[in-house]
Amino acid sequence: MRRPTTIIAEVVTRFAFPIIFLFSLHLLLAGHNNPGGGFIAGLMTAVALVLQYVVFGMREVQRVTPSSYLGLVALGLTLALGTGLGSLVLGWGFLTSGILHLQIPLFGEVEVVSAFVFDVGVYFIVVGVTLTVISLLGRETA
Amino acid sequence: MINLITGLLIGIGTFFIVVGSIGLIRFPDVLNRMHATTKTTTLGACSILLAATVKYGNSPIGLKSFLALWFLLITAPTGAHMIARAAYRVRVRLATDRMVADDLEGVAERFGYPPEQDQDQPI
Amino acid sequence: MILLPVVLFAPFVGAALTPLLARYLGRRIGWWAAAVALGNTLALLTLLPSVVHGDTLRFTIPWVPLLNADLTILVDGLSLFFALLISFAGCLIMAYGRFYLDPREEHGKFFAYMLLFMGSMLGVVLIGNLIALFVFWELTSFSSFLLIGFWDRREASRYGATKALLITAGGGMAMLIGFILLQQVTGSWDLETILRQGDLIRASSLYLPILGLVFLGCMTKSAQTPFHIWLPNAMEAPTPVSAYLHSATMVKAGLYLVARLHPALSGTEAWLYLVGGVGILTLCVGGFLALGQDDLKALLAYSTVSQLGLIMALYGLGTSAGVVAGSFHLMNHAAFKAGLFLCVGMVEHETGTRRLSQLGGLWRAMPWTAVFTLVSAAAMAGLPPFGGFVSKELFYGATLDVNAGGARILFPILAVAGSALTFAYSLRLVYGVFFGRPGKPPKHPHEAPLGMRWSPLILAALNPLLGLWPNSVGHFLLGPMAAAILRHGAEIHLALWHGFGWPLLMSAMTIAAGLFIYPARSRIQHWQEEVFSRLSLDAIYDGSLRVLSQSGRGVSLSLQSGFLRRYLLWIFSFLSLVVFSTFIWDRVSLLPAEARSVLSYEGILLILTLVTSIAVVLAPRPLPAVILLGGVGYLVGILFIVLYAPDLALTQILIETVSLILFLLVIYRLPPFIPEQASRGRLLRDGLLATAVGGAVAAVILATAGQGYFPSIAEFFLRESVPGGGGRNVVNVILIDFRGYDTLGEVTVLAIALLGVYTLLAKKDTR
Amino acid sequence: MNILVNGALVAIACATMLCLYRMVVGPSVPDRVVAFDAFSTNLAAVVLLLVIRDGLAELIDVVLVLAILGFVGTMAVAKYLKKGDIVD
Repeated sequence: MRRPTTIIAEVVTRFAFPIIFLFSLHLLLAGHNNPGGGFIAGLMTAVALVLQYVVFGMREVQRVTPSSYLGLVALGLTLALGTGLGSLVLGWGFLTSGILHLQIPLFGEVEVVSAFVFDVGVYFIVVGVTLTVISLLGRETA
Repeated sequence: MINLITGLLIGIGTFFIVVGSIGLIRFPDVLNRMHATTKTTTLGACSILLAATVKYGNSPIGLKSFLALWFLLITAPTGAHMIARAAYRVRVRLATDRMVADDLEGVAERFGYPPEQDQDQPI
Repeated sequence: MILLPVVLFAPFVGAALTPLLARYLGRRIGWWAAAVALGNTLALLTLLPSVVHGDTLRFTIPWVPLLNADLTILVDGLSLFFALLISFAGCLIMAYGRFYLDPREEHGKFFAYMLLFMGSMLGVVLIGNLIALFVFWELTSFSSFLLIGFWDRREASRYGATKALLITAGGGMAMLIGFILLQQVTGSWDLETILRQGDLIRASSLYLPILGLVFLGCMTKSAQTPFHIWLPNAMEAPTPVSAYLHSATMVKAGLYLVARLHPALSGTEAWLYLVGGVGILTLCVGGFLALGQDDLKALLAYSTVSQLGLIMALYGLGTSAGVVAGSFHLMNHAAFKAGLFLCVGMVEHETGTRRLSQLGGLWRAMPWTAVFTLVSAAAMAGLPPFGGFVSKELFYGATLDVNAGGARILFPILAVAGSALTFAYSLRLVYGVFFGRPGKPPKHPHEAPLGMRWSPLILAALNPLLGLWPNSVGHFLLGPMAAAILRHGAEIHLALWHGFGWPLLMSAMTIAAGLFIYPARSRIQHWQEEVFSRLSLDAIYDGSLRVLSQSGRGVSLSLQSGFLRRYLLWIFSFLSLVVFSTFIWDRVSLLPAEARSVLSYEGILLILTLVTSIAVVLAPRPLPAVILLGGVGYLVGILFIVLYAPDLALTQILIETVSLILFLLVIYRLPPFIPEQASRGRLLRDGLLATAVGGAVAAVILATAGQGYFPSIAEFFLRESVPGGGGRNVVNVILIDFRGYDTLGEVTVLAIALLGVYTLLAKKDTR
Repeated sequence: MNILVNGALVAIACATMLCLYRMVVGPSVPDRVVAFDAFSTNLAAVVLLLVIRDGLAELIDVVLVLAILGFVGTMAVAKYLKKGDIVD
């Protein structure tokens, strides 16, 4: 089986990928109070998947990942617009954000801002865009 | 006490980083330089990370630096390994005159790698 | 007064319905068009009593509240006369056109254009708002383009149509600028308020440009000298169009505007010389050119040009006598010129030719047409029993009492010369076609069909009516019209016989000179051919058109050369040019208001970045260049870290790495990056351009950031971040919450851009 | 304690400049990649020292990101070096 890179690389990526991916989620979730945010998290997830592409090669990764990331972009856009229209439906102006205080058992009192959903939308779009371009360019050379 | 350990670790870390970087400059060819730079990453940066972990303990900074410590410790050698492999396959000019033993003596010819190129080839 | 909008928009509705009805009515669609025109005429006639006794009817439709410009339909003596002229002449000519167009033509299309023209012409005369006036003005040019080019198979009509459009629309543009300036001075688009501020306009510094530009529009539309060149080519249109547009109505739009703006702009030296001068000049030039024409319709076209010059000159005098004379001649001209065109049309329809050389001695074959032409031509020449004589007398009277310096002598002389030329060519027209040696026309001539003869009959009959009982017309139409122009009542006493005096003497001299010039017409014709072969205005027009298209092609070729490098070159050089010129122009100081000392490590970092970026440029191959670029990115990242901007640093570094990866993906397919290929000159040029653009961007940043022009918005966001957005990370809160709308926009743009890339890449056959 | 950290900062800054020198001069591409990797790690160390000196919790993410990106960047270039494309 022709292996694009060495076994060592594969083992290490299998170790590193979850860390990078979780870190990107961390960036996304912590985005509101300390450095992070949808855009940066999106890029970080893209970097994580690029690592997979590089190390395991296009065919391997395609078996696992969806054929095209356009769905992600669409989801992101609907989320972003959804938050905007949502606040409109509830009577406030377009895109006004409300603050809810949830009591999640494990984490205690968590403050969730409606703008966060918008941020997740941005996150999906950025991931979708970057990965589509990279997978397209990548597939080009196969 | 914590400060003493942190100070010590930072000292060690800085020492290795500086030495590694000097090595990067002075060594004749790629593989030697790589040997130096991996030291800066693993020993240098990681010991400073350890200092941070020690100093900040169970706070976000401490935990994150601990994670970074392990991440760096594992990924740095792999990176170096990949670079060395690639450099060898591309047959970058190595300082063969000072080479004591070449374990991969005939490998390059058998696998039909491109002939030895001088440094500034179009790659 | 609901009637007003109905009158204005009826022709447009009619035009829209015409193609539909044409399918059922077939050739009888002509009657439908004539019916619409007749309806309009009757509606306007009902307005006559109230206008005659002096009040102005108004109807306002709110149109553009923002510009406080609303569509006010304004009917006073002047506009009512013109509206009546347009509708009545339209009705007659459309009835005539029904017979003129041969069955195979598309009648529906023709009459739709005619109605469209009629509507736009009514719009010009009825609207009291400058913008709407301009819209209708351009609409008339547009519909005249359609009508001139009706027989679009013939190259000559296409050429004539474009020429007419270019010149009239060009004049229209100048007029628009004039209107805008007028609005600047008077502060409103409404015609009535403008007319009330005449002194303010005359006193303002913008008076001359306004006068010049607006008059330019009138000159091109009314084909006054230097701009008369499009009228002869417009004769390629079917005869009803020539009769309707290019004699009765469209060419009079310029006169209407001069008359309408008379209270606002007239009364100064400039007005007299410009409007009066151009008018008198056109009278003579038009008459002279008419004399030398062989084609009947061209002769009539030039005669129209000269008659319009006469009326323009009368309005140019600025005196009440001038205005009265001009308006009265306007009526006469409408009657006899339309009649002449229809007669010429009948001659052409019957004999198949319009060339004087082929015609002659037709009075026996076409007695009726001969009589009508004789009557109309005599009125045009200004012989006693007809209205033309009365207006000629008034014309001479008006020119005599002009009291402005040199013009005092010059105007009467030119007036007599012009009228003499008019007499000569009308004599030539009548004699050449109906008397003298019979020519050999292609078709054997016989009298035109009965239906065709009604319109010329009515028009010809008007002339003696106007001549013998001028006061009857005076009381009804002339009085309110002159009052509208002069803004104060004008005493009108028109009489066929004014007793002996200078005017009568001048008429006698005109007739004598006319008889003297007539025999010399063939020599004039030859002389004209030689002169105009060399320096004719047409040559200037065609030449300028050719130059324009060639230079256009040259510019686009040099700009759209197909090389990306070339586009970037143009874009960047323009960018830096604009930035530097504005900075130098406003002498913007780049030094920041409160300069902070540059810290040590910031300095080192900046130097390092500089060194690395130079290395990027000098890198031998793409890959090293890309890695060094990554290095530069990281250095800037550090700068953000040192300045405690973690979010920015994160974004910068991430972007740097992702772009590094994208570069790697693409590098493999880039054309070989061989720096030596670029010649030294090009390298220098690109280097210079790069530094210029860099300098420009730096200058912009320095100028805006350091100066503190605007209060920095940072405090607001810092203060509001937690309460308003609910998060300590100000950058993120701004991105998502305060400026969420922008992010939404950017994100959508990102998605759309992706779709573009996706279609490009996904569809490409992978090599 | 602070003097030590400041001293370390200056030393590592010089070390970074050395890596930069290798990156600019670096005869062959692998040299530049190695220098790039060392460069990013040194940066991480600099940032880390700033975190330790001033106790900024925000900057720690930057350290982690630098470590990750250094690794992914090196892997990408290394793969590219071998066969001219990094995703096959």
